[in-house]
Amino acid sequence: MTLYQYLALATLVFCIGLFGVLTRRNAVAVLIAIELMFNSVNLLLVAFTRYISPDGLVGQLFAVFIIVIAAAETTVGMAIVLLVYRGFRGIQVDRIGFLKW
Amino acid sequence: MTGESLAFYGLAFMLVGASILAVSVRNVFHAAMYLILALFAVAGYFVLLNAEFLAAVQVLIYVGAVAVLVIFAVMLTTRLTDARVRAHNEQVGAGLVVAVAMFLAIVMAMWSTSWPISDAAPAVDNVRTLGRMLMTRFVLPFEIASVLLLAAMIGAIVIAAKETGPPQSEEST
Amino acid sequence: MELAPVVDLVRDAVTGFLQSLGLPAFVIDMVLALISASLIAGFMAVLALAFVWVERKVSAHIQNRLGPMRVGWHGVLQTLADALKLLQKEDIRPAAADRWIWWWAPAVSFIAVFAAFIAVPFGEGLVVRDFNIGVIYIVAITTFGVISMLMAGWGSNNKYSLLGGFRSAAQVVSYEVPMILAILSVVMVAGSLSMMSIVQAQEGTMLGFIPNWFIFRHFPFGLIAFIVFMIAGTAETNRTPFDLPEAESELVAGFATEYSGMKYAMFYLAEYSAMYVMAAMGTVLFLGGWHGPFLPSWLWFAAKTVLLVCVLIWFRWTFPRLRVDQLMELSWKFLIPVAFINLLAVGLWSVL
Amino acid sequence: MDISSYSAVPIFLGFGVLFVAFNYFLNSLVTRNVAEPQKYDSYECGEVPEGSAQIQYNVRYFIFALIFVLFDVEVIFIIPWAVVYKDLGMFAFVEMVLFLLILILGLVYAWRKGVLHWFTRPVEH
Repeated sequence: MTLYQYLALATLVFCIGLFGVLTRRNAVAVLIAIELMFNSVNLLLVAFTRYISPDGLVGQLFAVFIIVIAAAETTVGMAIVLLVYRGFRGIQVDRIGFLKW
Repeated sequence: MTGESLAFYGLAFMLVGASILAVSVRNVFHAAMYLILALFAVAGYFVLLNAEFLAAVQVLIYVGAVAVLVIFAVMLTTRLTDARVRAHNEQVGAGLVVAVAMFLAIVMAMWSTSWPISDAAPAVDNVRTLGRMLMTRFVLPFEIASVLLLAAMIGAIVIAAKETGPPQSEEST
Repeated sequence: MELAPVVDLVRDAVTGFLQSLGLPAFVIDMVLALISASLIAGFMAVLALAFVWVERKVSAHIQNRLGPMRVGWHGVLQTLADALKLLQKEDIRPAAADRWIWWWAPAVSFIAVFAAFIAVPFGEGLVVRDFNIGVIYIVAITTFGVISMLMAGWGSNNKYSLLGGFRSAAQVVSYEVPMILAILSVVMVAGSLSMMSIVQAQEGTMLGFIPNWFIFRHFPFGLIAFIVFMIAGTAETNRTPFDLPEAESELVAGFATEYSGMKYAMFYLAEYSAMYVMAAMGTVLFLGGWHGPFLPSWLWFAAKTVLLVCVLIWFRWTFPRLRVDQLMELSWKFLIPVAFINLLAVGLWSVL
Repeated sequence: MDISSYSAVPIFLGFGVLFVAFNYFLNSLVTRNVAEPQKYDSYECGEVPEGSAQIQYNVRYFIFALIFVLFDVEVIFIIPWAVVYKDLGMFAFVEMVLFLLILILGLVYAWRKGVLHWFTRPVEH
């Protein structure tokens, strides 16, 4: 399995996540799509570690840090979604615009 | 060898299929289920790429904690009227074009560069090397990560524990 | 009489036979894995039947009654009769249920425990695959049990199961942190995650007669880690005093309210097998796996695991059920601080 | 133990699915379904079920899930440290003490904020 196949696969999953972020209306579904993008980046990093520097595992360590930060980001994101839901009784992303005025 | 290519294409089908469904299916709980399937496929890839500690971390954190959080959020924020609400906004066409364009651009860029592929043998016991690296070379990011986790915890608690609006009707449960 | 050479003999015979058929290497690998999978599935089924019987007899004698006596000698075939009864029960799917999630929830809970059996040893050299991330592989795979509880709760679209699913997920989730911390205080001394090398690290004796098990090493801290592990393990497998989600008095059957027949039996099978996996992990981590004087290794391992299972059963019939807030506070306000301090203490001990 | 030893995991997962499907098939073979409308209502201890089950539940479960994610992530950092702890000297211990102190601060904050308490509303400071 050459590196190029992993590159194509990771980019495909990244673009599927991007499509999800752009088109979903439910805030939780947008966060799910963001999770997909994080995972595609992790996949790419581990593929690079495996094919380019198998002994120095810097890529894998980077992926661990990305997992940690993605988990923290999702936690805060979910807390915000909950606060918006409680105040606004709905989490349709395109209808939550009360910061505008 | 055919074992690895069989595993690669099997996991590819599972990952791409699960992520397409996670993004397109209307019911958000089903989307969370497909997300878990996609996360498990990525953990399978980590094993294929000799990163077994990362595969265990991926399953432990993403499937064990983040997916549970997503499901809790879905349970708390789904209302009966959501069934008739449109799941996708009106820019589906534009989103598709942007995603495909992004995919082509990145893949062309990646495939045109020549990567310095090295055929050194992959490290066998990567937990030990990761631990040693984490403790010696990457101590600063390690400590900063703990500060970041502390900030995320305080932030999440301040946001989530704030009781605004009328007291919840289900205070009894 | 060790079992490991027998197993190796059988394995070489099978590989020899398959090679004669000219199959490629990885197909032989798969066939061997399939054979071990079917053996383990059979073992799990028999195990669950045996443990249900042991539980009913032990609980009976604790409450000084006799327990099942009629079906077979001392009710041995009672659980088999129950299993057959469950088999022929009609499988009712509530109309309001979410078809696929409701269908998959018991399957996921069974598969989570079944896949954990890969890394669980049964004796010296008797393990399906010894991963070098053995311990966290088991913990990681069993977190799918939490997902199956939430699926069962949400899929059956019933107030009781939704609340039961919420509560058992929140409980299992909050007891996972102290469990991993207790495991890590052992891994720190053993220096590896693979189950085999953890058991090897407990070889020999210290001070003459005390066996070198982790429960005795670094005297107070090994014991504290064992106690934290047992409490967290009981909560992980949703057993009393932590089985509030399935408390008969409160939530009918918790997340399994809308299940009947074979699907309910699947949850039951998953719970008892998870209890065995938890007891086997306790044996490997704290009670020296298969180390012991005269008896063969697999007998020692089986004896210690059954002992831990009986302790879990004994817990069930002596402790009262905890309230929800006591249950959560016990983990966050007591177990986690104790596990942290214990981790640092073991660290300090091996540095000084 | 190279990666080919992990080939057992998908085989066990597949076998598990087959085993469960076989049991369900066995069950459907033996039973006969008597269609009875009341049978398919959701179970409310015998009363007629009213209202949908998806009413919102209190936010307490959610806060515990939040704190759990952050503590689970922190435990992930401790695993590689625990594995190599024997070979590293005193400095690894000091690093980990610093790491844990910062995070125990988070636990103390959650404790003082009353978020860990189950029933009462979080006390506002």
